Amino acid sequence: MSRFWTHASAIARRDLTIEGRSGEVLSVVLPFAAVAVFVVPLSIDTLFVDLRSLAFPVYWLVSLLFGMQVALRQTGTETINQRRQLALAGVDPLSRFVGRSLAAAALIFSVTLFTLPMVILFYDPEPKPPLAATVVVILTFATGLSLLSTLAGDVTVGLRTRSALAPLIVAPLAVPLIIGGSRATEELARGRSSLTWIGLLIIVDLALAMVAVLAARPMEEATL
Amino acid sequence: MSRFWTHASAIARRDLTIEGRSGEVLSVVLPFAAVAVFVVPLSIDTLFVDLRSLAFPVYWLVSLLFGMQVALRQTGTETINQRRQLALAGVDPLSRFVGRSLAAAALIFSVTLFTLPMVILFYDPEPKPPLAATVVVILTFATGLSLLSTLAGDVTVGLRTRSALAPLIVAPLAVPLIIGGSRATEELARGRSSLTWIGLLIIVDLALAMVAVLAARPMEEATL
Amino acid sequence: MPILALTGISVHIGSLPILAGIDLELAAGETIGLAGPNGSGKTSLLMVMATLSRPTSGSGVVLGEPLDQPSIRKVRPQIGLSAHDPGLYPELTLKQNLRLFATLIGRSQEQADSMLRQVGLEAARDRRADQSSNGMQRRVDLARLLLLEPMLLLLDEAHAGLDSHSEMLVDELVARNRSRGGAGVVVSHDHARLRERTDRIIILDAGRVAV
Amino acid sequence: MPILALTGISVHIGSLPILAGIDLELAAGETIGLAGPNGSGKTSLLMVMATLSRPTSGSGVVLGEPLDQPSIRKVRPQIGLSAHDPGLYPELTLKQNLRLFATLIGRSQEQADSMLRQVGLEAARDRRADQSSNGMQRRVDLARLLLLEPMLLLLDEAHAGLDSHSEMLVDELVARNRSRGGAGVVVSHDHARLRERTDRIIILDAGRVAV
Amino acid sequence: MRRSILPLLALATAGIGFWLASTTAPDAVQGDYARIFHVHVPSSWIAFVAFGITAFGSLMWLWRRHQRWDRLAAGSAEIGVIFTAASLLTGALWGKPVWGTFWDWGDARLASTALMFFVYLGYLALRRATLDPVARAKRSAVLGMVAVVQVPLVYFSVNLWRSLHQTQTIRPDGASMGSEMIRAFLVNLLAFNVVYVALLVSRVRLAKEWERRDAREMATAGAAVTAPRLEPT
Ligand code: HEM
Ligand SMILES: Nc1ncnc2c1ncn2[C@@H]1O[C@H](COP(=O)(O)OP(=O)(O)OP(=O)(O)O)[C@@H](O)[C@H]1O
Ligand SMILES: Nc1ncnc2c1ncn2[C@@H]1O[C@H](COP(=O)(O)OP(=O)(O)OP(=O)(O)O)[C@@H](O)[C@H]1O
Ligand SMILES: [Mg+2]
Ligand SMILES: [Mg+2]
Repeated sequence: MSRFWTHASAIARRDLTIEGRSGEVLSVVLPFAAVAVFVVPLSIDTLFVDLRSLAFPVYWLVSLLFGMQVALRQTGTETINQRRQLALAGVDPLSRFVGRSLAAAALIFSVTLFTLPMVILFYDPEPKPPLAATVVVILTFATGLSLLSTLAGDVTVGLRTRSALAPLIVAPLAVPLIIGGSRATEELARGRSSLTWIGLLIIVDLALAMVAVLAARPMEEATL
Repeated sequence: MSRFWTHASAIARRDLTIEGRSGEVLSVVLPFAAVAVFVVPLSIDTLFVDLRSLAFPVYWLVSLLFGMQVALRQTGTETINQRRQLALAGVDPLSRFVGRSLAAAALIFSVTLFTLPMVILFYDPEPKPPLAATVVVILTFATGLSLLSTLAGDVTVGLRTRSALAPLIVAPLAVPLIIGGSRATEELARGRSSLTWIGLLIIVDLALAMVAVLAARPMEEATL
Repeated sequence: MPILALTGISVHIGSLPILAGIDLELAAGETIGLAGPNGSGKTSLLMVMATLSRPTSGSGVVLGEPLDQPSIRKVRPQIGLSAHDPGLYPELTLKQNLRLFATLIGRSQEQADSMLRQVGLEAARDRRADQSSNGMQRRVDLARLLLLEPMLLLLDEAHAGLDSHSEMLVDELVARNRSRGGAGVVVSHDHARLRERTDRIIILDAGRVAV
Repeated sequence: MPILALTGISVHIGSLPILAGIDLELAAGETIGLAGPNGSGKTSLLMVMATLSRPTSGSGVVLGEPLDQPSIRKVRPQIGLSAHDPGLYPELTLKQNLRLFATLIGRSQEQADSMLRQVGLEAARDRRADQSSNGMQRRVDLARLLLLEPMLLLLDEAHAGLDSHSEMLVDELVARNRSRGGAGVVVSHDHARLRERTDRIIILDAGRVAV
Repeated sequence: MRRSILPLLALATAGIGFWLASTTAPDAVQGDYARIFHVHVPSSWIAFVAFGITAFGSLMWLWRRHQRWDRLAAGSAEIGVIFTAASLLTGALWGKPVWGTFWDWGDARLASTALMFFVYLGYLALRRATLDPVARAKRSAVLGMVAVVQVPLVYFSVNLWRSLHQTQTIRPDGASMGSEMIRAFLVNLLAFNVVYVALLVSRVRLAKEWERRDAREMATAGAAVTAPRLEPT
């Protein structure tokens, strides 16, 4: 295995070990996502709005919100001193970025996957989209969101206002992901092809990956 | 002015000065709240769901979300050493709590007040509730949310998973606030009396204040 | 009556014993040195003395109040603690930090400003805490203790990071405290300095008093 | 060729000059002491030497690479830095922390474990970093540098917080570095120690070299 | 004196533009409301130009590392945000009489404009949060780059969604304009461009002056720390 991938996988393992120890995603973000799915119907007068029609919008909004929270979670945040030590250890910024994004994508994917049955259970959308295709949609969504959030997290590293600033940067830029995801599931539910929307998601993923490749090094310099 | 209020106002001033310097709420949370108001319609197919009927639910959810973010913002967070120094300076935990809640209430109130015209503009709910009464509702809501969030922030002080754990504690307790707020504006919009719901909000505020009075001291001991 | 008396103090975190059966008495006007290898429990013991960490077993009296009673809160304003991390507010300037503290302990803003001048930070007063060097932050911490004039002074490696001019601040703080009739505990790894400046030295080892 | 050569280095942060016109050369096998009052710019200068902070003006060459070129990245693995804050991962154990670092710099897990034993943390290896005392964390930081064997060793008050046994770790680190032909910079407020253990002493004052 | 030429020119063209806009004959269908056109469309145009310049400045900074490019990017973003706000505001005010609503979710252009507005608010917030100018330049250049790639994708996706759906879209498309109106519009477009350039030049100049003032020989940070001298109590 090349040095690049040794480093990337060491970084990804680091993030997942920390997550395993702190359990932030498992014991905190997941239940809160569940609460969010729950609170929505309480604030809506179900006499006037059909909950079923809100199932997927709510699903994607919750996925965006909590996916972001996962990627920017406190325990996954590097301090400036940790970053400096990584740089001095000779870790290529891109390999660091790949490692972090991989770990984030894995976590976001599990959160979004976990929320799916909850939404289906509570909102009972009819008809339901086919499972396999939905998982593909979620996967491309999680990839894009993890890339975007890792980028935003890196740009704001070391800033005290980071916890609010990073989501502000991510949210408007995540709109193509939201649109891609929600349209795709809707078309799938109606039994139509969602290739256009999955295509959109893949294009966004690729564009973000390209930015990451170009920006990783200047970004490291910016935040040492 | 008694020692209690000297301390409370010094603490509130501290929080607002830090906010003034970091500008976290003004330049970060406010625009983020605006983004949230915006992203919702993009994930919903407006052909099938009438946005107007979603105006107030969205408003209250966004208020909950960002009110929480304000109260738990990083720059308003005390580290364990800062808390220890406050305790040793002889600051009564209750006076500390009052100071922090006041500052949080001021900030939350401005966020919720700021979001209102945005929702009205973009969702165009019809008929619109009367302004004065709505502001009263928002005020009681902001008070409750600031008490609740300050409590949650104190309970989880010093834990690294705090940023995610605190919302988990707040969200279920915020349900009565959400229900009170959304029902009240709905009744107001229909030209009916919303006294029941405003009453509910006030009861929640009082209950939370009572909890704070009872819990402030034991809570401080637990988190030094 | 001693200012501080601990009998059989133990502290456990989870199942891990950090301190085991500490007995200690500190008379008015007395200053002791606390030394011992890394991880032996010096900081943990200081937290007990500062009434900030409640012992798992054993009993203690600080400034006349028993450690396990709610009334212990009353004596806290007479305890001065310099910890590893001074706990300043990063966004506030050095002046704002010290003034806030002065307000809380009932000193005037002028007293705060004068103290900031005395520790040599007059010209740097409008610099934010997070834009000040390590030693500058430590000086603000000492200024705080000089303002407070506590009866029980607890210094956790307060010399670290101070330049040769400002080390005397620590010595002066200890001397003033002694002449005021207060008690002091100085944690340090520098045995020579402790021998010179304290009345007796206590060595901790693995959570127990070794000497 | 010197290991490090700085000419006319200035660093500004915003409007504030932190360092002004620093000239400095460091030959192979040479160890210098860096002292000066609080806030004089020692830490800031060390960051420039570590290639982590880019000077506003002036030029420098570190281990043969000019500071302002992207190629400077290549020499970073040969630079060892002990900062005020060791930058461990709080949730990881001491062993996991050191092993991660070993993987990144191409050392084996066994080497990491053996080094942890050598700094006296064998029994505490499974303790999380945030449940370890200040001095224990500093020791892990030193273990990291002992593993790395850098050519340019930068120590920012590395003695602080270490007990008398582990202070010798720092001395050993400097000695090994010297015999390996590496260069070293030791920041400390303890002039006596610097005189004893370094080849020459540079005093910074208000961002300039005073001696 | 040369410094004041550009602002004077901006003032003059804006004055003429305003005069023409208020004196052309009212629109046949929309009446006086159509006059908003003369502010709305140039504002929207400048918004795009400004963000384009920000992107250009960011890329140039990453390539050349000269603070000049960062000043350009920052100045242009600030002005762009103002004009985007103007576009949103005038569009909404215009929408009420013309469409009967302030806001129409059916139009991709509206949603994209608003999102672009937020992206650049985030950009400015990031700048504000970073204190050191060089770090600020680097961070915001990277964000500027992400935005350049992502904003068109935002537009594209919103547009794709809406056009595939054939909604009740009411696209802003003007009725045929008279030549008098076209003339007034062209003058206003020119005026907005001159105003933009004038604002940008003075903003960049101001930033440069600040930096020059900062670079003036002044006491170093460390000089502010002196040896302590305790007074007897
Ligand atoms: C930067 C993005 C925008 C551009 C480039 C733009 C451009 C234009 C143009 C060229 C027109 C003249 C009509 C035409 O020839 O099509 C127009 C009309 C209009 N725009 Fe915009 N606009 C933008 C954003 C907005 C926004 C955000 C709003 C609403 C808040 C808005 C509301 C309107 C309205 C109400 C009209 C009049 C439509 C009519 O006469 O039927 N526009 N816009
Ligand atoms: N981010 C920053 N912004 C503005 N000024 C800063 C910043 N960081 C440091 N300074 C200033 O730069 C000067 C040098 O700081 P530095 O930390 O290098 O000092 P030092 O010599 O290491 O001091 P000490 O002995 O206290 O550790 C200080 O006066 C400090 O106020
Ligand atoms: N939160 C905690 N959880 C578990 N163990 C802890 C915790 N805090 C400290 N310890 C353990 O308690 C012991 C004593 O720590 P303490 O910080 O009191 O040591 P110290 O004597 O101050 O050491 P140093 O000289 O390094 O500062 C250490 O072995 C440490 O690992
Ligand atoms: Mg200690
Ligand atoms: Mg320093």
